Amino acid sequence: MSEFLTLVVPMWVVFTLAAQGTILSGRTGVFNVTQEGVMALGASVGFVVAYKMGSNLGGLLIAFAVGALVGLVLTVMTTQLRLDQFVVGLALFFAATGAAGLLYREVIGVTMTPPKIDTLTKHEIPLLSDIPVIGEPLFRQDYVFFFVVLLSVGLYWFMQRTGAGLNFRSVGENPKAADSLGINVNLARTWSTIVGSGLVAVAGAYFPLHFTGIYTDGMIAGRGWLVIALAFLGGWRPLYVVAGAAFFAGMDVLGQKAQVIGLGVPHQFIEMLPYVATLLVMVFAFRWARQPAHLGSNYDRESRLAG
Amino acid sequence: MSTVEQTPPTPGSGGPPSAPAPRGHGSGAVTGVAWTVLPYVASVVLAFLVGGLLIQAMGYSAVDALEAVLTSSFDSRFGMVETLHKWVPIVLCAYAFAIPLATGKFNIGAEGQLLLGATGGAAIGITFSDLPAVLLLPAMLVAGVLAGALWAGIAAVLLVRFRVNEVLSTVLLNFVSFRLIDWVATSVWPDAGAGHPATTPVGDGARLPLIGEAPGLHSGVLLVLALAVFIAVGMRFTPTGFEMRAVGDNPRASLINGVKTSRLAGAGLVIGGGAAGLAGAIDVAGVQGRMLEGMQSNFLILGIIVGLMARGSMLALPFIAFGIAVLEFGAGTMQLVASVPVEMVLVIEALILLFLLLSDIVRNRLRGAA
Amino acid sequence: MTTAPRLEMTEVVKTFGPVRALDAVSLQVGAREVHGLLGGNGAGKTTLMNVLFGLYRADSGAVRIDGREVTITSPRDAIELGVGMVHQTFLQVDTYTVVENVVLGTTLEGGSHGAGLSAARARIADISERFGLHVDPDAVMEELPVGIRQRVEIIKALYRGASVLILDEPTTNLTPQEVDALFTSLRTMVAEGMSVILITHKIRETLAVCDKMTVMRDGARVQTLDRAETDADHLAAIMVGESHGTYQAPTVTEAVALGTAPQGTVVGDVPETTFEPGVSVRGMTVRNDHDVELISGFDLEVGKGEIVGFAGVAGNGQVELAETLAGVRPLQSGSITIDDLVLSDRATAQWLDAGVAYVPEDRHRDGILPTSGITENLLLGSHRSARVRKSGLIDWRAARQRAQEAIEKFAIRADSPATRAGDLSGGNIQRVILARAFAHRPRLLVLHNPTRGLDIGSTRFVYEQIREVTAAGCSVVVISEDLDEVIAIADRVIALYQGSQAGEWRSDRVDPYEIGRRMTGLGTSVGGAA
Amino acid sequence: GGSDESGGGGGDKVAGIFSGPVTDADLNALGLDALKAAEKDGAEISYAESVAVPDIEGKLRQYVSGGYSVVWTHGSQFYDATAKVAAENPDVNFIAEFDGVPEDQPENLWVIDRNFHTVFYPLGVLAANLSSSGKVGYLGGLSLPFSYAEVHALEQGIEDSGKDADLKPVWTGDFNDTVKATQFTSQLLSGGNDVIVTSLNLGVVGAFEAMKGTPAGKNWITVKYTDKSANDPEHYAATVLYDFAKPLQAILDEIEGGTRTGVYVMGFGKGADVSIGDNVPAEAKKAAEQAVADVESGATEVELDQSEVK
Ligand SMILES: Nc1ncnc2c1ncn2[C@@H]1O[C@H](COP(=O)(O)OP(=O)(O)OP(=O)(O)O)[C@@H](O)[C@H]1O
Ligand SMILES: Nc1ncnc2c1ncn2[C@@H]1O[C@H](COP(=O)(O)OP(=O)(O)OP(=O)(O)O)[C@@H](O)[C@H]1O
Ligand SMILES: [Mg+2]
Ligand SMILES: [Mg+2]
Repeated sequence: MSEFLTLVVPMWVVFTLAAQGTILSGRTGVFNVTQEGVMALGASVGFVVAYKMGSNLGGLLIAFAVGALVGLVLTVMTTQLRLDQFVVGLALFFAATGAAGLLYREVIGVTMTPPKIDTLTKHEIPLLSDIPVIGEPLFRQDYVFFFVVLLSVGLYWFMQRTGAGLNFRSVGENPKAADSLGINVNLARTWSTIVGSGLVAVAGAYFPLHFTGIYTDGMIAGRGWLVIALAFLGGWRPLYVVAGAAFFAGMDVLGQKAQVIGLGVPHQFIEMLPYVATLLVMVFAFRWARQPAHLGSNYDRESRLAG
Repeated sequence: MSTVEQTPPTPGSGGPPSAPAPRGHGSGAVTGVAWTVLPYVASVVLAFLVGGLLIQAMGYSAVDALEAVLTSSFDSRFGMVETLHKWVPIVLCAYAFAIPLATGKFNIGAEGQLLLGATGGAAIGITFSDLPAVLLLPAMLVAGVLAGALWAGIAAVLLVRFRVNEVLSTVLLNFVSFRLIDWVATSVWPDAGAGHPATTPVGDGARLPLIGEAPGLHSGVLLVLALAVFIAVGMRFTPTGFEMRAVGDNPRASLINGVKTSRLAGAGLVIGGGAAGLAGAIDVAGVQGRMLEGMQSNFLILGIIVGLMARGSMLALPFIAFGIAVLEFGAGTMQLVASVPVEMVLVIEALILLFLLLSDIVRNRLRGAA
Repeated sequence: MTTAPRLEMTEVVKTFGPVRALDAVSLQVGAREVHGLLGGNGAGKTTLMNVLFGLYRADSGAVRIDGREVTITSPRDAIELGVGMVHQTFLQVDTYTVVENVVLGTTLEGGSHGAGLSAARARIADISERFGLHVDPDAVMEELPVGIRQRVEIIKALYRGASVLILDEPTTNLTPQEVDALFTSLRTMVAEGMSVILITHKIRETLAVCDKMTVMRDGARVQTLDRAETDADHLAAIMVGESHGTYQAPTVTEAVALGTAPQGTVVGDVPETTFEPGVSVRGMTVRNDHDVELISGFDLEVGKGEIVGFAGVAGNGQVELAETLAGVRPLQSGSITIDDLVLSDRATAQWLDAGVAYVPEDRHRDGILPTSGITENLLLGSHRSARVRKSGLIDWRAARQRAQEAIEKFAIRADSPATRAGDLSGGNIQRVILARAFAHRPRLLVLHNPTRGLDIGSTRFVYEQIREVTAAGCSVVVISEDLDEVIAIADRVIALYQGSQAGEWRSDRVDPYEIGRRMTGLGTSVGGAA
Repeated sequence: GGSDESGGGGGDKVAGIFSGPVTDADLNALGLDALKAAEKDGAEISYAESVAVPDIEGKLRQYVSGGYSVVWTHGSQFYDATAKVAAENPDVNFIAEFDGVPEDQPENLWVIDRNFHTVFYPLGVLAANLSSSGKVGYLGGLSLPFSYAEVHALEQGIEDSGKDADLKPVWTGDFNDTVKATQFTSQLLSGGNDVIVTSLNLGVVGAFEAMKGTPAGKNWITVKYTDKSANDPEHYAATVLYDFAKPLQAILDEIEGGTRTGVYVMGFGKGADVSIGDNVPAEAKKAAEQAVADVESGATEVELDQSEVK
């Protein structure tokens, strides 16, 4: 069990981080579909900076900044110019994917051995890490893990428990109503998209910084798209996302475990399990899988059609 | 954002994301066409300008690179054949995206549908490899269409019956399909010598006839050309095509006026899946001669780009797809002659798309000022 | 020192592209004053108020509050200056509770749970008490009827300490009793020192509650009058203006607006209908979207050429009734027949084929394809019929031709048949929908709030069209929250309360107050209750 | 160009087509190395990287129409297309890779047989000797016939070693997915496998990452293609080394000499080698080296078994 948790936690970190970033902007109505690209860019930037500066924290922070920049472009294009969110998002996805590869190639170039960085070190929380079963996997972790835990709780607190969160959520539910009460719709959308996109990039940076120590093209391998699925699965709510991410990561690890143990089933079918299971869960998820009413639609104060 | 009771609301508002192609202001068809084409031309020019600057800044020759991108499709028979062979899956995957989009649904699953179509086609082509072409070829193309449609049908059922968001289901089904075809290519009909997950070759009767001397153009291109006309007419002039656009515009108003909206939304996905499945089957019959892993290439993304650029016009779509096929083929040459990384083309495509969006704003300003 | 008026707007100009919505409009509202803002559709009333509330940015012009010039660039500015607005369409978060909606946008001490909201609850209770606006603070918005949601909107403004309260057509959905209650609240407010701006199309209401009134037409102010120096006829004349020809005695249309529709008494026994039998509803049972059985065992006969009107407060099953009669919503049990043709259990398209036409209440949401042209909008619904097709394909040339004819016949203000429906004004959208409905040559016409928000001219036009189809033998069901309208045009009036018939009257013998009681569930039903 | 025409490829226009990026420090980097060696010998070179299997025919034709005299596709997944295009272009020389001996080999096509199973055999012996748990993991990418052959050869090696060890093969589904490789390696380790034989490209870096922090001297990892001991000398056990410059050079020479078709079988001394890390216990090292010698001398015959691994 402890081993299982240890294996699950890293992928949980990735999924949670990226999905929290996604729902953050989603709750204000910005439907971000750039994840696959922004995570790749985050991985590339995170690695390149960590390698050149010799600082993993630097890599994470700059990755955040670059992701935030993509978020800024997305939000300017959609809130100021009111271009379609989905189309702009896809365009940015292409651009970010291209930029990720270009950056690595320009800075690192062709090398015989891929340059490698030291991955994040684990920190131990005294006492707690001695708890049987969960102590080792949950309390001996790198700081990104602890950050994600705090972030998730913080987001929950902010969205569900504070007045600011009440105002914040209303932007995605009925922007016109929010606007008419003096809530700055564009501001909320802008900052949530910038921060959210930054978080997505950090999730990408976690790949070289935690898993591999190197950057490779295509290392996100479609997980960015899964993040979008996860946001829906989690009903765009922080704590549900935490659970959903655990489900995704858990199924992933279980699939591998099944192969290692050897079930006599072709391994491809075992690898399908997480996706099939998610689809099955979604069949029953309509109870909680509600999405913000104005997810994906732009707000134009003076338009009579919108809202 | 309007929603139908039967189906969950889709992100990206009720309607297709982009405004429909601009109408000529009653000032004749010529200006109408000009208004439609102009933004595309301007966007492409701007994208190349910005892309060229980037290439130059990275220390390559922008002139060589862009020349390669633009001319390589046209300066040899081979280039044209390759471009058209790429055009087929791009245009079909664009339909796979654009047809469901007409009803307001986002099909992100063309990859999986294409792979299943290829598998279905290959299954027939391998199992009945001795049949003559008159029987085998149509059978395998039909099998491809059905397999793709069936795969999209899963998402359609999940959507219509269980209200599972189609973005989510089609994305997930892509991942499932990768595993499924890997199994088919390595365990069901594996080709031991292929060095790659690939099925054994399909029978000779399952190969599309080639036109002209080698490298020949496969006749699937003509088939798709005919299909393009059929779809353009169908969407504009048939009641079902009209209903699809109506549902995309306002599902509730359509429902109230007798359109079976959720069934239609499901049908849109299934038809789109069929188109992608056909792309797979044609690729097997015309190009690869077998189903192999990776044959979906980046057609999903290209199909989405094209589908979005077409802004609901099934007439414009094949032309845009051709433009993108030229870019994609040119990208390889660009790498060859100017050593510019292929990623550059992704960036240029993104730029075209963004400039195209921005052209809407410019046009609206112009219209407002007029 | 002379005291400046509470609010002063001078020479406000606002254009939308080529449309000059406000053409140097000025407005003065004093303290302790209910100021009526009147005018036809598109006169610019809402636009003027949206400028005041910071939702629209004026091209030029000035706003002074208590004599001090102010700049209002967003609702936040307006709220801080004590301006509150109740919008024509409610601006509420459906999934939030009443109290959450009320506190939205304010700074909450102590979070959005428990402690933070309890202060707000107390404040809401206090406001409710003072102005007679009672609500359950913990009810979820989407489950509340329109009348209550209206109150929440007012409470929202008062909660923010509004000293100038704008109400944009607040009475359209209210029963006479509720209108009276609202007006009492408004008088209390001005008595406490507030100023109220009331936008309405109804002259009776204006005269009942306003101290002063400003009439607008085509983006300009026509005149500002004192209550004392005007009467209904005079006001109506100013509102209709020269553009509608010389002033004539009020027709039934104007009578509705004037609130002078004939009044009668409740009849115990509704006489057997004198119409030839047409539509017959037997034991109809219907569920709402939440699967709650809202209408059960409903019987109804509508004769050929008869107009049956349903009066009721929104949320009493109107939508369900309308949609079921129109074949959009399936019946749980029971039957609907037209001339012995059983329609229940059939697909909507077949209802349309059988001549059922439906004019839904929510034009934008249910009525039109906003990004499609008028041609496409008129085709919708009949697009499968052989009439519109040539060798199997849709004949667009003919469709455009028909659209052009409809534009002329229904006086739709549009450049061409290609004009996008979403770009049309509300009244013109309604004309498009009516044109579509009448093109069906209907045998059953279901109209839900057919004239809501329409000006006198448009309303008259709608009534004329209804008359025309009834003359041709069409059965008509009008479901409206506007009691005056129902009384004015229906042959029979039925009060709808919680999905059942709470009373039935012949329209020449009704007492609006009695209907008002019945539609709010007061008193036992007499006569036709099911 | 080179001044003397002695070396292979002098004056030729040689193109290489690679399946992945040449920055992978692995299979594709080896391909570029081989081309660079040919360039030193006077050839004009060009290459295309990250070419997907569906695009290979187009790419081949592009080089043919670009006037290249020798076109080399690096990776057996390209064999079919290469043979097809070769048959259509009899004037151009082609080099393709294949696992085994192909049928209907065109007159103008050279084949490089990479012979993986033979080279993996000694790793089986080594792994059996290194494992204290008796559990050896094989971490592959795609479950392809050549990977199956590797697994069977490993099993044969384990068997011949006389030790009692089980081989557990798993597949990440992608030779370059570093993240999956990390996860699977962790899984294998936590399943008690203490020797991990990898057959990956870039993915192997992830496998190394997963070894980090586990007991040294107990857990071991072997790699393929290039020496990656620098990643983690403590756990590094061995490399199946490949050098494609050798076959390329030899074939270019043959083409120069007029022989336009043939099969170059790689093996010990012919572009393939097994290199064993310094930390490996002497006994195990000796057993593995003996196995290499036996294969080389012909004393041991490694069976080519491409049947599916269940
Ligand atoms: N957001 C907008 N975009 C474009 N035009 C607008 C917009 N809002 C109002 N207008 C135009 O401004 C004019 C005034 O409209 P407004 O809504 O103020 O009228 P109104 O007097 O409130 O009418 P009604 O009684 O129908 O509510 C109309 O011509 C309308 O088309
Ligand atoms: N959102 C909008 N975008 C663009 N143009 C608009 C918009 N809203 C209104 N218009 C334009 O303004 C014109 C007037 O609209 P408005 O709603 O004021 O009409 P109106 O005078 O109120 O007519 P009606 O009495 O039928 O409501 C419309 O014909 C339309 O072309
Ligand atoms: Mg209007
Ligand atoms: Mg108004």
